[in-house]
Amino acid sequence: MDLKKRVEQCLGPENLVVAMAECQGDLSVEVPKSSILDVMHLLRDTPGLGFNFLSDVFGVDNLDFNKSKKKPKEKTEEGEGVEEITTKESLPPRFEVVYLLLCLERNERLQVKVRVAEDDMEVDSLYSMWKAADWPEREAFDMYGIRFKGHPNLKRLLMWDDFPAYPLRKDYPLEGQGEERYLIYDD
Amino acid sequence: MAKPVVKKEYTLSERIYLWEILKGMKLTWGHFWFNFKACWRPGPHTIPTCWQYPEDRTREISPVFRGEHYLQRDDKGREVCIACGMCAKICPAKCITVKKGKREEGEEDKYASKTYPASFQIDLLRCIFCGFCEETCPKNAIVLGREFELARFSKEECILDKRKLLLNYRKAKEEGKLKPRKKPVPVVPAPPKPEKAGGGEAKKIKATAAGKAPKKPVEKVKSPEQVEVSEKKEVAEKEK
Amino acid sequence: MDDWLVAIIKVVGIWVWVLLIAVVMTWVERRGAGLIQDRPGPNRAGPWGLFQPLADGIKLFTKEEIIPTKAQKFLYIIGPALFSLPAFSAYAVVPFGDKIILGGKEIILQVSDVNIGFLYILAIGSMAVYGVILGGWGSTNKYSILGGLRSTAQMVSYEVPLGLALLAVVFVYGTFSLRDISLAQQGTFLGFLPNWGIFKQPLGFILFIVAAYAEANRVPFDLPEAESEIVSGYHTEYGSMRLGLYLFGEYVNLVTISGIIVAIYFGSWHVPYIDLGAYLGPISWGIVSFCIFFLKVSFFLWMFVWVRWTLPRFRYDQVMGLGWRGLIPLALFNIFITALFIQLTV
Amino acid sequence: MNQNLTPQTGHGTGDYVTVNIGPSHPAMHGTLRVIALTDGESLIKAEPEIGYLHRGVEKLGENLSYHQFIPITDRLNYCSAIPNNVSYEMAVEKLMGLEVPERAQLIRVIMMELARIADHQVCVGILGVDLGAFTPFFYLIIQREEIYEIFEWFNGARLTNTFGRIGGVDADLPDDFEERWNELKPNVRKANEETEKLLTHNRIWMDRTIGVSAFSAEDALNWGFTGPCLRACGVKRDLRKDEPYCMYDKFDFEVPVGKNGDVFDRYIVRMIEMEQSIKIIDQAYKLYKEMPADAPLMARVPKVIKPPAGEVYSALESPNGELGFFIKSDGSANPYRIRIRPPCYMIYQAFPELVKGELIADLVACLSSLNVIAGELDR
Repeated sequence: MDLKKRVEQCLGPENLVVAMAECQGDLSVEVPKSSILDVMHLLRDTPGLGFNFLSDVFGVDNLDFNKSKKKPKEKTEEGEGVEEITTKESLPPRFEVVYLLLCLERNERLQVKVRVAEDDMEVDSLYSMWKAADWPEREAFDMYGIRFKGHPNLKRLLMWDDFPAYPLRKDYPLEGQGEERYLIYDD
Repeated sequence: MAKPVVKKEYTLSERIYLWEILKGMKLTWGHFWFNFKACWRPGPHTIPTCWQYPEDRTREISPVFRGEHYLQRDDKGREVCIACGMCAKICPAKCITVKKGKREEGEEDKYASKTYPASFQIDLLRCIFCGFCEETCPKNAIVLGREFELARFSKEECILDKRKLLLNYRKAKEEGKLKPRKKPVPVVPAPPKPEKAGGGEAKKIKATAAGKAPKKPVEKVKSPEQVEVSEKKEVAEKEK
Repeated sequence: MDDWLVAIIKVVGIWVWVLLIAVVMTWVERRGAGLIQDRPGPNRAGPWGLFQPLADGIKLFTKEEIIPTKAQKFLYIIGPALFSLPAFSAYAVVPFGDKIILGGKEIILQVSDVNIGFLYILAIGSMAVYGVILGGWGSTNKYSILGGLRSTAQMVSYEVPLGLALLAVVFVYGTFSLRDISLAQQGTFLGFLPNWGIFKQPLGFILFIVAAYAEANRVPFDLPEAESEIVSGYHTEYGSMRLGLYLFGEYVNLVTISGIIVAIYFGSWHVPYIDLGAYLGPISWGIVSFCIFFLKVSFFLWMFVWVRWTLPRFRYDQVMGLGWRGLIPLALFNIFITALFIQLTV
Repeated sequence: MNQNLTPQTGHGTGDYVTVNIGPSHPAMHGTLRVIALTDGESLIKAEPEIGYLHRGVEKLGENLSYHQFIPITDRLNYCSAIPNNVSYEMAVEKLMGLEVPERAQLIRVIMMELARIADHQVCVGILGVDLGAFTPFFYLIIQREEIYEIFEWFNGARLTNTFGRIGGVDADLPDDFEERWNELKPNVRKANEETEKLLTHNRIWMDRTIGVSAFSAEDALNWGFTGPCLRACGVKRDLRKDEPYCMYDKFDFEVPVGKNGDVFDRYIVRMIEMEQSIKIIDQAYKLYKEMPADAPLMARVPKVIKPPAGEVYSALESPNGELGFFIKSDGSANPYRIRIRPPCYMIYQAFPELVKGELIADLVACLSSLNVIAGELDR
């Protein structure tokens, strides 16, 4: 039985699948944000699945992605600001947290996705299940500002502690905003 | 999460330290003696694994080495570059700036094609020597040469303008270090289509050489930038 | 008056000589390391890079002296001095040749032949630890303090097996004087071996050399300055000639230790099976004995380099374990065996 | 940072000293920093702090075209750039559904295995240096230079190779590859042998490494270990065997497995892997030679790469472990999101666990045996 069906069988009955997609053989499952821990427990402990290895956790900012779908026709005529406001209603939540799971026995991989809206940036941490989620979650917090509930040490990882922005967000300019000035010490 | 406790099991020779230490010393002595003998050889290149760099330049640099750039001239001594801007476009470090100039009457012996670079700048401080510019160039005009001594005393010297690039070409030519043209990589033949089937093998390979990176100009640069005549003349004078 | 003059010449001469060896050792060490590691080593300054130590010395002398603001100035300054002083003075009782007769006067090639030579060496050797610990403490740097502490613990621990190994030698020769021991090593032992200390004290020799390596902070016991762990250990904060004093002090220590090893275990100036002194004139024998002694010393100096570039480094607890659990019982055992042997044979 | 270092174990009086190791320290490879709370020589807690080499590679990738990102991947694990390049290229190829010609795959295998040897040589050599054994480092590094020479003759760069292109490789193997390889192979073997002779059975080395920072297999999996560090713990996992890519399923090689997951096992695993890599290169070159000389090296790739929208994750077994690239594409010429899953990032986060209760000297040994590369770690 192929993986998609098994995952559906496992998560479907409890209404935990929001969407499923397959791209070049990579299966990704979108699940509701509130039940990520349940989903992970199911995926890990169900005998037919057994995704016992957390490969990676990271965030994705879908700001431009959402926009670009509408872009080709409308953008040339309208101003950018106007367009943003008009499309915001229909868009899915801005951020995503992607979990890459791996089943060591069968070498199957699964992407589990959680949508995170900009006004509610809290996801349950997987630290209690996999210690491997420690730094990747910190990095997602660092880069996108997604907070992980239950993470024991949620601080910035790559940027310094006083860094004022979230640099991997799409609205953060490539050249930065001059934050290095914070690095000049007074004393 | 208790750490596993590892039991150490040593053989007798391992246990008494000295035996293995003496074996190790024998090995290092072998190296010492070999190199000690090599030391007395004449010439700077004594120890086989070491090149005494500034004096000993016998180490062969790969013919495809990606070093300092030069701009190629053709057999008649004309500049090959057509200032299409592909190199500037593909450069991941954005270190190339090209300004296009139009060839005028009587300059046919200077420039090989109708357009030429009025100015051509490479910022060596930004360059990462990936070789994409060389690969994407439709005329094989810009080449990363074999020169690897890139240290300079000032920032200005690190910006290669057209004059320096052509000088580099001359230097490379004098030293016989011109880079051979890169062999095109054979590409998977296209699925048979009626019009391409008659193309023949050679043509196919040639056509496919551009397959990987945009090797041929994909799109024409929209409009040649307006170049003032005086600037053009300046460059021309410098050339003389 | 003549005695004074001779003494002063000997003192200055041996001081200069030891310093010279130490300086050349810095070159030998780096060049030897290079050759062992398939690279030439420093070969730019002068022929074969021989002027490298000179260049280093000039560099060290002309560098700016920096005293860290938070350092304890007095201790910081006195540290290197306290380290190098014992290093230089320890050689006083170690011979460097037999004797030379100049103008009918017999001059022994040793600064002073005190009859408590061993005790002097042990006493002076222990002094060096002050230089290390004070330098480490005075720098007010965590790495320095760690290095100083490591060094202190190590030096204090390894002094015990060192002393015990020497004790067994004293049993054998019945004297504390290094010159007397050297003289006693002439001839053959058991009819076919050179009458050298190593054949009478093989275990003692191994113990001594291991303890000596530890005392000199050399690989595999170079924890006090373990570069990869605590940067440079006790001399992390030192620069210019203060650092130079530490470095030279170490090499001088090596010379002293090699001299002691040769004098006690390797027959001093004696050549196996031949009594050269009987064939040569008094002056030439003096020079030849000096050369023989020096050759043997150079071998052990080379050993230090050779071992250094062969072995990895111990860990702190392993050094302590080896010292207290390995070497000291062995040294006691060695003393017991020696004593038993002497009791049975004499 | 310091408030965080609350003592958990320890036997002293509670007078602990915080020792700051790095980011500029002889034992720190690159710019790593460990803040260690020590009780004398023993560590109470060691907390790594990373980000000193953060260059925003992922952000950069979003603003470069697919091709332009290849040179950037060189700068991830600078000890072995080629697996990085190939991993990225494989991800894009997967996204585009490209089939890479076999000959190109073989060249990739040969180059990647050479890079693996080079990387392991550096790792083992540096481990020796950090434990005070300086000489093996040189024996190994000399052979690494020879490997770099092959890279140089392949496409002109030694360290930052920019190897391969999306859909294939940028050059054929140099004509004298066989000659060079036959010359290099015994030398690499000899250097490895000499290293083993100097270290493996030397009791000082064994004391320093056996049992140091041992880790159990369950913990290692829990912390997301991959690569030699995981195999040293006794888990037989190697993407080359488990999820074969680049024709790895055609080669006959073994996956070394350790027992205790300590520094010694990691060292031994790396030593054996080098030998296995040599075997793989031999086999791959044999297959390569059997192919016609004009066999294709590039798939047909459009001039401007615009993969279809979608998201893929593709990983390969880099010398340090699973190196994965997650690429999300929106159909334009620039990747929408590139996520790099560096192997040593996952391993290094377990560092406080690994060194808990060890001595300062073990911290250094543990760090070098993990082969943490700052470029890859901070990205």
